[in-house]
Amino acid sequence: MEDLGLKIFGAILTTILGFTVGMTYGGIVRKLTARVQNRYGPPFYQNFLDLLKLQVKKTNIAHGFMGHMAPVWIIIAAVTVLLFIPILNGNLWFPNMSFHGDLIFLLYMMVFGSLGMALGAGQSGNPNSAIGVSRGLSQMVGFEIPFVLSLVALMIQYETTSVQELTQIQHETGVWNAISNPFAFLAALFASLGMFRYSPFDIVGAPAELASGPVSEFGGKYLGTMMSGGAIFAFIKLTLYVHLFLGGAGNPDNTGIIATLLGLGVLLIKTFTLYMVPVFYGWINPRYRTEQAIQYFWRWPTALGIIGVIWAVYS
Amino acid sequence: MNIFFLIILIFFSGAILSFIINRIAPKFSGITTFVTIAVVSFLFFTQVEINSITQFSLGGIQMQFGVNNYTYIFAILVLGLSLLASLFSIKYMQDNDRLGYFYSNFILSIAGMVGIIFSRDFISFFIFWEIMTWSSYLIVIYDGARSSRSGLKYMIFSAIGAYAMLTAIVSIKGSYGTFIISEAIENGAFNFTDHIYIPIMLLVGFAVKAALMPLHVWAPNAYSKSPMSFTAIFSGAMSKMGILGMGLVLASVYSHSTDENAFNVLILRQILGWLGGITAVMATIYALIQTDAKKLLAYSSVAQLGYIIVGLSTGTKLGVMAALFLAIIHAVFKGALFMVAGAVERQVGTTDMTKISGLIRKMPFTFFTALVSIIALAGIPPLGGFVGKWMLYEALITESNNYFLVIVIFFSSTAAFMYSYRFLFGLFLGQEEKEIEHVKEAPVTMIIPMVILALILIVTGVYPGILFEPIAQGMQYLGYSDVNWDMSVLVNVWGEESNMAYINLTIGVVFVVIFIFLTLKNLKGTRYVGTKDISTSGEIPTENENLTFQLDFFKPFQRAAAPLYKRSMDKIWNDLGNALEAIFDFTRRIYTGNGQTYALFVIIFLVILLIFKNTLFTN
Amino acid sequence: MTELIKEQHLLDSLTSAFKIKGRVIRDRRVEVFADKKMVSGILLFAKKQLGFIHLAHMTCIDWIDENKFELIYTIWSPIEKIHLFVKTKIERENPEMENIDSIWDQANTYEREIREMFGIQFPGLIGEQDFALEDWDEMPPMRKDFDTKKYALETYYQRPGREDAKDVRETISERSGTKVPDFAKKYSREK
Amino acid sequence: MINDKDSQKIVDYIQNFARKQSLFVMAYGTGCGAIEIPATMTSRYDAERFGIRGAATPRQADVLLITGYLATKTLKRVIRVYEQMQEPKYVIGFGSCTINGGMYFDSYNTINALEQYIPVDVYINGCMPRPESVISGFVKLQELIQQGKADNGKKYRENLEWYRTNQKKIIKNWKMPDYNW
Repeated sequence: MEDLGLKIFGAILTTILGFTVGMTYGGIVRKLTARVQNRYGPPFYQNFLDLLKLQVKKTNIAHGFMGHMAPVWIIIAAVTVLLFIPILNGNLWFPNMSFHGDLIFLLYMMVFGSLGMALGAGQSGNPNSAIGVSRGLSQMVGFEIPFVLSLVALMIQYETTSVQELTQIQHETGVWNAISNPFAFLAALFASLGMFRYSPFDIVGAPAELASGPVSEFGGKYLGTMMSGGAIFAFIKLTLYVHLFLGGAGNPDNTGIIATLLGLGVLLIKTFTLYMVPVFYGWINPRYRTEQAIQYFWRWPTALGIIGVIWAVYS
Repeated sequence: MNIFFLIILIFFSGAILSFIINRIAPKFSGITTFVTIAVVSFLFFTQVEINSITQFSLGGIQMQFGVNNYTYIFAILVLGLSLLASLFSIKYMQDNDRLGYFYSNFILSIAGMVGIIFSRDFISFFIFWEIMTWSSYLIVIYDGARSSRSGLKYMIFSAIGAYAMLTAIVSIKGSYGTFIISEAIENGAFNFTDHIYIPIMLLVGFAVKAALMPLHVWAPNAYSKSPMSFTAIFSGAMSKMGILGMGLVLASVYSHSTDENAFNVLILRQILGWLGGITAVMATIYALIQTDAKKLLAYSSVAQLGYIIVGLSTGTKLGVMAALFLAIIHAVFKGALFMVAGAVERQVGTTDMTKISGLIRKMPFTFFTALVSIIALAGIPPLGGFVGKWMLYEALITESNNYFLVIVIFFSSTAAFMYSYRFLFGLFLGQEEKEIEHVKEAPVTMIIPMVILALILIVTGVYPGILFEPIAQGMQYLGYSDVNWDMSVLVNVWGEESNMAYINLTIGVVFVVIFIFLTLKNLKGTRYVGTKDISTSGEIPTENENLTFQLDFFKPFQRAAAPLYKRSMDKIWNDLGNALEAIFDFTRRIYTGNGQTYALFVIIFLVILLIFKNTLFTN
Repeated sequence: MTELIKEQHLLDSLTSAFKIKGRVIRDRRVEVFADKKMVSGILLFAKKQLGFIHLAHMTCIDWIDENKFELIYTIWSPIEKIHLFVKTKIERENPEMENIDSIWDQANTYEREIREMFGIQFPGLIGEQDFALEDWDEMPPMRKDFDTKKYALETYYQRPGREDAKDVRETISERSGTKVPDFAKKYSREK
Repeated sequence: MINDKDSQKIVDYIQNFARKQSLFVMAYGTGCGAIEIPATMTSRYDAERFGIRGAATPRQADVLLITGYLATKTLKRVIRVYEQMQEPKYVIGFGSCTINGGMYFDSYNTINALEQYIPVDVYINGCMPRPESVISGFVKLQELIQQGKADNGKKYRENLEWYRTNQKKIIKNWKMPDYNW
């Protein structure tokens, strides 16, 4: 029973961590973007205020059952994926279920939320939402190809499909997968540009032309809940990348408080550095059209991914 | 009387009975069908013993009837789906005429499938195969002139398959001296060793039914043109007969082949696997440009069969298990989806997605079925579709070294999200238009089978072990020993697992928490509005204004993937057909009707004979 | 007048063909005054024979003293590079003018606007009655005898305290109890 | 222990603080004022440091910013956008035209006082108001929100009858959908 209690505590802790880190990162990016544009910018905790404000809106509107459920799908996907990836390698404080689900499961679970939200957006009946969904799904087919190629490369290189195992291997050998298979890493990095939907891949929710696309009919608590889900997802993607390619974080041999905090620090540094890649790329790029975005992913990133797979087979 | 004969007899008498009853009281024709199938199902699951064999001889040929663990999987699938489809059919077909024709063929095709399952020798196998083919052909052309072209296509390809199969069967008799399937397998008839064309011919025969590229072109039209209550079986169960045969052939190749890297095994794995993969991709990208929901589902069926064939082609334990699991799950969700399309067609009058939208409030149960089935189709956790997809990927990555096939399959299954969404959005979501205001939920007898199928999908997602047990036993028959299965844990050969229990628990808990939070939070301040109350820059949409975005839904994707759309198998076959026609036309010109020309031909023939006399008649 | 040869030539050809008056305004601007019934003939002639293929604009002026509406058709020849104004005056009572959207399709838009703003009817004009205004059932608002201020006073809420020709600065300074700065006084209307 | 009233005060304070610090603006760009909005939002004046941010649709917005004269035809759309917004919602009238008609005071098709048709929290005068005054208007609105005085959504709902009468006076052919409050 103690075990179960610890697990529940760990799950809640993980969720809070993912949520907080994701929201803060979003806020920092807003601040940094402002600085780059020579503005003062909002405070880094602005996203929390936005969220709180949305949650305390006095009236809310839903367009029916699927519209009501849309944020639910996102949160389900976000929290489930969060609990099935390792936060710190072998740490007792985050005793989640990373052994019980592997990369294929994570891949499919990660689209669960977007599809559910797309259904909710569809029920609102706003044509902008449907157009946004069409673009989003098309773009997803684009960036999933290099992403899966890089994952396949990793899986066959180390003969494991578990994120936990991959982290452990990197911990034991001391060589990051980003170095042992650089092509796969690059392919995944390119794919992450599309995943985070910063420019130039932000046509899905283009505010000026699509009225923010799929979320155009959501406000109040629905938009707020979606925002939290999105924040958790940002943290998930970053953590997943760190554990897959950048050596992970945490020391399985030492799970004391100080070591845990140290591990968290390492995780935060790595994730933040990684997060800067799509953000930097976004600052200097205008927007792609959907087909341009898809073709972008199907050219160099896919080629890099294929090289990565070949590299993995012959290394 | 022997139980097998009894079942076949009940089927045939049921077919005749429903034909006769239609003359007297057309209403009861459907009910007769349902009762017939129900009686057979009851008899089958209570009386038939697995691995019991009945021998008899017909015209001097030894024949065997029986059910083994492998065919038992398909028996569950066929009988279960047919039972629900016939129940669905009663109301769905109510207002049509020529019901006797439809129902007797309906029963006959099921009789054909059950017969195939019973057959343990090639002769009866072939006979029942033809019964199935012919009766399904007759149903495809049920609609008359509108569907005669698709019926013709179906018939031509079926004929190709049938001749290929017949050639193989005769060759087996000639080379190995037996018609009994198990004996042929033991003699190594399918092993690509001495008579390499035998398994190839058989595979061609089965591939036609399983809609494998390049023999799939009949499928989209035939699936979408026949009545939906039959298509549920046509796509759900009948295509699985092809899978049944392919499984037999491939399993005997892989499990009897001592060398894992033998040349023939690798060749087979590559060719069949890639054919399956390409089928999946091409069918998927064609599915997502369809505007007719039935056509979309038909293409999607072809794509899903592609996955199953890929799974079979790996020949590994996990791969075959994935294929069989996917076969059952596909039957369930595609049966459900075609029923959904049928229900929409009956209630609205069309399945054109550009004309329908916003049925969710009108047909909530149908929507529930569609949602669950689509989640299973897309392979999203936690439903059964995910379990099958998971095993398929793990098999390809861990066991078959066919890494790029993984990408092809993954591309196809990601693109499948697009048409999945399209289907749900096109029919059920979007603006509630005025034209469909009168639409009501389908009658209860149509709802029940759909909802049952949806519930099966949910249960198999949570406890995939329910299906693993018969599959594991069936695979032992195919020669795979020690098939491990657990109620809810999926394991690959590297030891990694996906634990459906944990996954479902997490999803369930989070769902409940968030759902309660979101619903109760500010309950008073939350109100539901219609789909006309949307932010349209302040403009008020009029009642007849259609705001739903339906036409060219995936135009950006089409532009991006334009090279893939350039080549269509249909076109290649048409070109081939035209070329053949030209050749035949030329051949026909030999017969001019002029006696002197014929005389000239005879003289030319004699001259040729004389010239080549020495080479032709050496001894 | 040497440099206005082509304008003069154009005017001559029109006046001689239709027996109408006209004048050259300046270079590249020619106007003719036609009778109501001759307008479509002139326009058609200009389009087919003289190369004025483009209807640049069409507008209306309310000459309330003369009790007439004046319609002005501005057409343009890309070859000659001349704007030709065809002007005609019609009665203000039950005004009606020939519909020319068979000559130029785009005339439809201008005619609908004139119909709405001046109440001139164009028989056979296709299009809804509402053009820019929605649900307007008063007198056409561009007519000179329509008192827009009176209408606005009657229809819309007037905020008290609004008086015309009053210096805002003084009002503000009165309200806030400060003085108007010296540099601002030179702009004041009350000298 | 704090009693109910005090805890409610604390909750209100926090809620109002969040509301005030995060204003999603639906800029209804009527008239000439729309051109001032980009200047306000971008580098030079940077309204985002006050938590002011553009919203694409009324569902997400808190503030409706009317930037200039309102033709009767536009008023119809503005009313609809306002009713689609979710409470608490605020309106800022921007420029003289929304206050008293401005230079269009005698026009036959522009309204003269916006608050007769939808409740207005803050007016920013000027023709046009510069970005500084726009930001000062927003700060004024933030003060009102913090004090809990900006509750015009409720006011509109309760006095719907009166507002409807005024609106219908202008919009003769009333074809707006009934709004289920």
